[in-house]
Amino acid sequence: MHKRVSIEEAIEKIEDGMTIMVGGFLGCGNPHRLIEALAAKGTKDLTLICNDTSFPEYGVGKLVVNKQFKKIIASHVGTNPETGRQMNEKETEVVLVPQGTLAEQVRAGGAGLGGILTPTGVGTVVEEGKEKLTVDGVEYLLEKPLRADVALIAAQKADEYGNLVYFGATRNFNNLMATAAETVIVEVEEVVKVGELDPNEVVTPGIFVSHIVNGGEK
Amino acid sequence: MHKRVSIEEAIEKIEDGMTIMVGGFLGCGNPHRLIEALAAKGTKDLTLICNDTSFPEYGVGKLVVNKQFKKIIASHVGTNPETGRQMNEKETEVVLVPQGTLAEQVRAGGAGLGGILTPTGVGTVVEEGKEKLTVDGVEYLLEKPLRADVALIAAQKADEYGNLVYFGATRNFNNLMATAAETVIVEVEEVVKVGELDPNEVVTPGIFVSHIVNGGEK
Amino acid sequence: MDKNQIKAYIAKRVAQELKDGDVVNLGIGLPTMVANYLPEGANIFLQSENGFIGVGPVPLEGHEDMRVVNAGGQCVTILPGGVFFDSATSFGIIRGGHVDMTVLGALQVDEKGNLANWMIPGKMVPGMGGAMDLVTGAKKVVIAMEHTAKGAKKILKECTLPLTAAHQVDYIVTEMGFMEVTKEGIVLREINPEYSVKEVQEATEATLIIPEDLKEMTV
Amino acid sequence: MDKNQIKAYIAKRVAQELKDGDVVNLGIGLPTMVANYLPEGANIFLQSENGFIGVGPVPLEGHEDMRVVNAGGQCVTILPGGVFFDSATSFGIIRGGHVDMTVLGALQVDEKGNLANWMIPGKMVPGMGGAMDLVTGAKKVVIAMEHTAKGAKKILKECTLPLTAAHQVDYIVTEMGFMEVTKEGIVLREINPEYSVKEVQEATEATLIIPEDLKEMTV
Repeated sequence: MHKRVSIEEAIEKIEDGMTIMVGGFLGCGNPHRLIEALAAKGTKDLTLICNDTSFPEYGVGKLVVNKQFKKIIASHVGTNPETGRQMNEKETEVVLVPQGTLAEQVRAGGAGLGGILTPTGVGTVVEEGKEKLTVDGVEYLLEKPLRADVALIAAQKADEYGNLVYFGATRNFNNLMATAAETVIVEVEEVVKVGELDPNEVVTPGIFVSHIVNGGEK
Repeated sequence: MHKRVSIEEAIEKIEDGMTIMVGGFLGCGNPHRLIEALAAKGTKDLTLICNDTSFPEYGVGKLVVNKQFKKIIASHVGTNPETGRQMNEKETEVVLVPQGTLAEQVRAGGAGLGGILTPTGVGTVVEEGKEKLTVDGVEYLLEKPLRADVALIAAQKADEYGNLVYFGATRNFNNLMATAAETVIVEVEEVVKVGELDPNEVVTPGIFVSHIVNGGEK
Repeated sequence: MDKNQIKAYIAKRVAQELKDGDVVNLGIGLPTMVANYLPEGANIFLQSENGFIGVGPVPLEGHEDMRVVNAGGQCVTILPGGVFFDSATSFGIIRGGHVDMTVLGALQVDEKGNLANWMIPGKMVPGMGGAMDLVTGAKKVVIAMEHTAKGAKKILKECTLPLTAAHQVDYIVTEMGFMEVTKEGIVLREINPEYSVKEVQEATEATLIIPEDLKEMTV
Repeated sequence: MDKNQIKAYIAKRVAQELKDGDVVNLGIGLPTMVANYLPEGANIFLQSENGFIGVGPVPLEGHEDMRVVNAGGQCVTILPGGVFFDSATSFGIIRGGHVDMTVLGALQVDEKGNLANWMIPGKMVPGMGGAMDLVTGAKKVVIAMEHTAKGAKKILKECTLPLTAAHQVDYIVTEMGFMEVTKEGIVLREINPEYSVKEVQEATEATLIIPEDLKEMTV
């Protein structure tokens, strides 16, 4: 059971047309080197599930500029004008989802739930095309789970089993996306031996992680 | 903002007829001293939400023997024959729920969700009285959120804001129940000063905790 | 008052609503300024929806850590007793009613408590980010904004832009007054003495309810 | 074989199904014994639904910690590389298909893959605990049990007791054989050479499908 791979080996798992999840929030907690490698590989027609599209020159935003997505599911794209341009010119389909809903959809995808009921979006355009249920007198939207072929995530530290800890605000969607993809590739700043992480302090259990790439962000 | 109280002050919050959640799994992670104090107070007609009813002489099971519940919502009562007796003789209403469903119901109660869709229980008696939804061709049960008036939980360590860390397998439902009650009382082994816990390692944010009682289990 | 004075005035008035132990989420822009005027001696827990509680001041130059940013992507710090968590926990806190107050700007707000602040069709579609969850989940929703936008009214009978949430706004704080959204309509609770009631009404499309005990707004 | 030999025989055969990296949840009783026969050189991650991965052996006497117990409430240890988590995460792992195999006992199992192992109406109603989630969520569901209970058949055409889950059982391992539940019915893949096919069928209510390549069961 060897999980450590090179960035190149890791990125080979991503093929044209796949759905990928990318952890991070405005670039914070994006797996920057994996993104660089994916940009270099030039894989096309991907569907992106990510909180946002960061900035044109930072993080996952570079892949937007590089036109590698046919569809983007995100809660916010305002910091990357290129996403807006592609959306307005119908080059790329953009689906906007409330951030808390996106988090629950990814979590549901990882936890085997058929969906969750959220009050968020009731009475807004977010309702469109969705089933609305009334539970105990309150209206909710049924939001379905999201899964991906590959999740690209970032963490501070991994042990060789792929158990992960995070630093600061980088955790965001990384911890959730680790559960919701067929293949999960994590980029870390440091890999330590099995047994070096306190079992009470691990945030993402290693059983979710397929491959570990060393060489994270600072 | 002072959260530290005596056990007696804490238990005063619990009144006859209330719904309480109690963390723990077969006594592991039960808030043992709070339970002793609640047994001594003799509060009646409570509804219990707990994973199980532990053993007759250990943890939350003592409150069953003490006949303090009119209703019990749990995933397992087999280790406490007194629960079974009260159930069979219709002294106490017992609602059995799959453990993963119970965890999600409590989480949903704390996270403002109107419910979750789970495949667990489809085709079994757990279906009875519940709405069944088909999402993308798969059948799910709609399980509603659970909340309580008071949650009694246990942790290893708290800082004075109520930020919590756990040791070992004691975490179980404690971390979830902290989010799902009007009043949350935690019993800990140790209270430390604000700033002594690493913000990356806190499991339960202190904003969920109303009162801290010192003097936990070993 | 110039632009900056107006913003500070609004932020100061919002800050008066905070009390010890409150969990508060401040939106980008003007709402962020509320952090500069927190009541003394009170522990206010600032929540950042990207994943922590205990937002502290901007770090000194050279001490920035790109791993500790706020929901606007700017480097900040975390205060002692703060906690980092993931986005599901963060929005569990928000949606579950554990945020006592969220302070946001608005493009439009109306007398039904409807809010529009996330898109202008055909022009600006940045996405709702965390705003819809915040407005739906927070115990109190406070809109902090200039009363009008380049002369155009923003407090309306009915929002015309796509909503962020329906019936969720509790208070509106502007340089002209402090308003409460009630079932009967928008009540002007306090007025900035620099303005007359007539002036405030003229800058407002919704019909303001003027209570007998209308107070002077002081910051 | 005596009772203990039978249990060990079944546990050893189940253990042969495990491979490097597998995440496995073992039920109380006989299934727990599978941990004694894990394939050498393979990392097998034992999951305990009360909240951890990396279940290790029972601690030496005097070294028990009541804070580290398994789903049966017994003191165990955690192996290096193990992780503790809460019940939502634990059942996210289970329901989300991240457990490669769950091994459980049964009161009854039938040719449709239905399982009954959580209650006997009017007699024993312990509750389902985590069993329903495990059987619904795990990639492979293996029933490990003695072929009959005091002579009464347990592998049926149709379960008569309340179900734990419908259509989820993949394999049944007993002292008589290794069986696979298929759409066509229960296939006897391997037989313990101590028994004849006739004997196995006579101990089974469901009609067993006997394939041409029926193998000998070896442990």
